[in-house]
Amino acid sequence: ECGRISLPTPTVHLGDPITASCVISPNCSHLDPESQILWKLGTELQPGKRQRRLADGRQESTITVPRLSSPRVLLSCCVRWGTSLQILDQAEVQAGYPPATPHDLSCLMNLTTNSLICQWEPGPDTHLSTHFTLKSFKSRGNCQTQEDSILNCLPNDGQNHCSIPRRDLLLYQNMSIWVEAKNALGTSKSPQLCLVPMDVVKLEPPTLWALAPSPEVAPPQPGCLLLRWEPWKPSLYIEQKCELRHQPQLGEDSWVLVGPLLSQTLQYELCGLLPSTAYVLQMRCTRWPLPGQWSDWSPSLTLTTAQR
Amino acid sequence: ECGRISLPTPTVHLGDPITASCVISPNCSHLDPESQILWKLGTELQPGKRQRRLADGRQESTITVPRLSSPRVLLSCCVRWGTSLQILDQAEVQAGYPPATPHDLSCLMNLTTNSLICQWEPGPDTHLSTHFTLKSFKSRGNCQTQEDSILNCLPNDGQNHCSIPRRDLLLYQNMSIWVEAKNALGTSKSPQLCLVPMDVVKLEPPTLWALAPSPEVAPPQPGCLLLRWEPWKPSLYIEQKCELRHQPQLGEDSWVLVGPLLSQTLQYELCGLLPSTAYVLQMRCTRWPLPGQWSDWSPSLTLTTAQR
Amino acid sequence: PLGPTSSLPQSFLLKCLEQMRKVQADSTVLQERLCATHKLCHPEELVLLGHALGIPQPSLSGCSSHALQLTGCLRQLHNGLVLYQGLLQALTGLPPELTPALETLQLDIGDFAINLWREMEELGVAPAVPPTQGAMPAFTSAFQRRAGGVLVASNLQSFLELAYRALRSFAKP
Repeated sequence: ECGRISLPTPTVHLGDPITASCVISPNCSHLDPESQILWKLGTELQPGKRQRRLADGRQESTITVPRLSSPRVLLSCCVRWGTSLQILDQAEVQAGYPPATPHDLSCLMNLTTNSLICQWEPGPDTHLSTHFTLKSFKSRGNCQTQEDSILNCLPNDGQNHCSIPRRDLLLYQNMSIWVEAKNALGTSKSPQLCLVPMDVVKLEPPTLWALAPSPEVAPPQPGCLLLRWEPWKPSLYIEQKCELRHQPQLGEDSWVLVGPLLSQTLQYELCGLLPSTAYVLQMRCTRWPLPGQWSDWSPSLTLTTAQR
Repeated sequence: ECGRISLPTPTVHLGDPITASCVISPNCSHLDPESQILWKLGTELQPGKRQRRLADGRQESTITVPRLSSPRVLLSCCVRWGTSLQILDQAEVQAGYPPATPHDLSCLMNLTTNSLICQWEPGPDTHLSTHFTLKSFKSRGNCQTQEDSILNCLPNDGQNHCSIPRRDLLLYQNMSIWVEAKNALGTSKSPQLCLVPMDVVKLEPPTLWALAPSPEVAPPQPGCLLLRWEPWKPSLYIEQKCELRHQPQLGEDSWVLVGPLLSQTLQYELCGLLPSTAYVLQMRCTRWPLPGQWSDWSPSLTLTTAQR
Repeated sequence: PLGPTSSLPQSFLLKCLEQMRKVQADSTVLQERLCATHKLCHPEELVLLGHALGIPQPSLSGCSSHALQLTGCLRQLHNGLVLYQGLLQALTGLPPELTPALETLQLDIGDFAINLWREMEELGVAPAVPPTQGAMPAFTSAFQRRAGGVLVASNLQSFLELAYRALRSFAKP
């Protein structure tokens, strides 16, 4: 072993100083044991090192880099050898920040994937490899008492969302959820959410249809439209309310909201519209009267009202 | 246990007969031990069964289905119970064919995935779950002697190709490769290929460019085009020859082939074309003089010849 | 304990009814799969086998319209759910194409039993000792598991149908 760098820690706060030492050993073949040790930071030779001979005859050089200003720095311990500069050892120093507190944690129960999907804001870049873990436990009452072991949900690298599978959930009981961020400089925890999975269920939008006039169905009045809709099939067991919004296809009119509406209607006449005008219609539903999240708006249905 | 069907084999040749027996046990609660056993094939009651009492008092019924004409049949052993027909046991009989010999086995060495990709024709549908395995061993000379253990490459379900990864290959040595097909009615083997992976290397096409006139490059003669091309970067270490083909953009003329050409040319004048005419050009290359497979034709380059 | 004509907290009742509909939907899916893949579409063809296998059917006498009694009905409903958890557990080993449907049903029934028990505790009507599943039938062949699946799913539907009607009547007037 010709040279060995030692660092107090391979990771420091960005902007903090770091002191390193390098010891060169006398029994390194071809090396003049009295050589002067030189330091390179990246590719730049560094001033300001102190060299001394240790009791056992080895040479030790110590250097303090006042301010680490880039997240990745290579420190090299070198000696002159003839006309060339020889690298004997190299160490990577990482500089960054401890993880900020993850915030804006929110969760939705997805009935398609049958999982509770939570997402959060990670906070500013720490320049260090930072791992996020979504943690949770089931609880009675308002999440003060922990009922069972803490569950860890590991997001894929670089992603700020995680899905807790159905088998780890009690859909109608409280659970406490938070995010933990961890890197070499520390750990931080988001505020805890206390929620019941089914109370944050987000449904898929209902399906809207035009109701073709038929013997049983009289044609719509002027300025009216005939519609029907059905909730998203996998949510049939959930009592819901829905909202309809419409606006003329042309022009700048804003949406007009109609609701609350039943989640299923075989025939609905929407009136108060301009005659022989094309309207764009959308609908969304939410679990009700039990709590839930509004679905996205359904794809648009474009219908034209009857003439006067 | 009220009733138990036994079959000589759960899988038979399509078109063959099958004989099954069902034994009903006297200690089946609520069941009259003298009941007449009835058979259903799918949902159809079947005639032609023989029933006898066994020495131990159990009733046994045997039925022979003359010809199984569909690949999957449900046989039910039933008894009358009051006014209803009760199912006591059910067995699924599969009918199909032993695997045909896989044919048209061919392999290409892919330098992008760094694997030997082999594909084959599986032969007619056997109606049975049939598993294909690509087998190979490294060999000296012409694959008569096996050098090391047989390697199994398992294709994804339903796929008729498999990739042997780089770490299992000696790129410049012979290997013997064949496909084995196996289902409940038998096994079959394709003819063996004996090949050297690099001798079936298939390169990616070269890249064709127009050569813009510049101080160093005189503008092309009428009826000529100025081109340059470069081989696919990962194949730079491979000696290659290339071919160019061209045809007028409009009209029905067939391709005109120009070759062999070097795999890399900084400036090439293609003449003998119609003046002020748009031509479509494509190029492909192959390892040469060592054996290899032609690359696909490159994407088209469209250039217009100079006026007279 | 609650009187015979007491009513249930609205929020609990709504969640209870929703869960019942969810379990019924799950069990319909299992029945449809058994019918599609194994042509076992009629539970009435398997009654004899059901008797022979000894598939128990829990009582809901406390929930019947002419003897409606809230505490008794809730306890019987919970006992029934625990029993069906056991029956579904005994069906483990059904073919892979049925596993997702069976697992969803097992999870949802498990959830429902826990919620009901906790609510009964809060209402002060939970028995001192939680019920146990008792002896379960042994399904010794692939066919018996499939037939058992049809019978258990069908019995569960009727069980929940009766319980659903009873609970609706406990809603606040």
